[in-house]
Amino acid sequence: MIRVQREDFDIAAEMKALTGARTDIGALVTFTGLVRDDSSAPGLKAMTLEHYPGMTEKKLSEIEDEANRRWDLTGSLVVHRYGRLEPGEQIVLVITASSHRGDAFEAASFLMDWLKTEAPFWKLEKTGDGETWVDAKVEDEDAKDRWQKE
Amino acid sequence: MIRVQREDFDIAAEMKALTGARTDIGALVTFTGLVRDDSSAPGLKAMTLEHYPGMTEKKLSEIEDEANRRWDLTGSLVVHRYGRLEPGEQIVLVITASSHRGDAFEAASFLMDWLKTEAPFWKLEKTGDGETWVDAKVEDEDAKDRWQKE
Amino acid sequence: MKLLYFAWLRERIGLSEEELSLPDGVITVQDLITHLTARGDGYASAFCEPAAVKVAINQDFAKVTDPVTDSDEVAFFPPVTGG
Amino acid sequence: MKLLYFAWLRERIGLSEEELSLPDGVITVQDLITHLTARGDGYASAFCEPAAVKVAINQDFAKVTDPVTDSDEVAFFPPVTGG
Repeated sequence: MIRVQREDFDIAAEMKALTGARTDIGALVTFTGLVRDDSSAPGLKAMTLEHYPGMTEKKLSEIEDEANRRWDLTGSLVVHRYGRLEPGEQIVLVITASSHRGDAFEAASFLMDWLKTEAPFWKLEKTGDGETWVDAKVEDEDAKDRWQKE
Repeated sequence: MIRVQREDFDIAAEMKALTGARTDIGALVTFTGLVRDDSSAPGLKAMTLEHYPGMTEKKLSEIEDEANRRWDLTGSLVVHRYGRLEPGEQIVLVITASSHRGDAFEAASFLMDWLKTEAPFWKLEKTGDGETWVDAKVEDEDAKDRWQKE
Repeated sequence: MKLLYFAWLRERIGLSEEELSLPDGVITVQDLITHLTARGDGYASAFCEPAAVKVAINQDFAKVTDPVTDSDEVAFFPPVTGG
Repeated sequence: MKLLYFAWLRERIGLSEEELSLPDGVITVQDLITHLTARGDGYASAFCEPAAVKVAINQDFAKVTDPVTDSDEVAFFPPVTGG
């Protein structure tokens, strides 16, 4: 399941919704991305996430489908926020459920790597110096590429 | 931080305790292991986890220290339960926090692989047929070994 | 066709979207970029660094050599930075 | 020395722990296993499959060739299955 929303998300509630009363899940992995006040943007006041409604949902669904094709998952969830976010706030949530931990870990890592390079979101950082669009990172392309080689 | 306990754990509360008011964390990964009623033990009624008090805490601390040596983490937590657990119940929780997602994912995966082969826990499964001690898995040794090669 | 602009392309062009009738001689995305660039400084500034501009046709990533038609939704944006 | 048994070793021996004065001639873990095996059927059954038995000395994994002393805590158990 995928969701694009302005509101915050509740990880515990999302995990519960994904597992329900099932007893065939052995491993649950969650990834939460937070707004980080890092050294490259000192004094980050806020970040605004712009996205491409329609294409965002389409790409996230494709990425989730691909993860489910590659790994044996009993469930998966991707939630991505947009709009204005402050340091420490939650941006993105990925949850993967599987019988085995290897599948859950790899699928979650894959989902994040693909989402970083394929989902149409753009970050505008606001600091004391003004506003700057965040540059894409070469490392993110590299992180995505490692899934192609396999 | 590591904890060995009979009681259940609250993932959301543990995540919050680990992050607090920090704004330098960009990535939070959680792994939750659940009691799974798999096909090799049909009709699993319960599982009893025995452990070696003292050595358990010692090994978990060593494993956590090793993860913090290998990766750049802003925080980590390992909680492992013992005693009687029913299908669907939580057994183990690993949380890793880092500035970057790669470190958080790898450290969490490493912690689970090492814990599986190094922490002195033993599972006794109770089914309709009686009680059986779970056998160690060769895959778990292999999963641990991949961290040695790097 | 429907044109969409995101992030700093949107800011430089001063529009988030607009309708355009497929101009004569525009076959590919590259032709469209050339056409838009000639429309004014905002467009010229948005498209001045080709490597920094990504394009999607009907919500799928596309190349500048791909053809465009009058019924397409064509979006221009910088490399994505979500997650 | 203090001896600890876990999981099915504990069940077969019928004890979770016991005190033992280091017996004459016992230098290594292997000597200790040989000594214990001779004590009765429970012990013999617990140690009958050497590959299935792990040992820890003072809460660190050890080998059967490692030496033991009278002040050691020595634990015997199957391969671990936690997580």
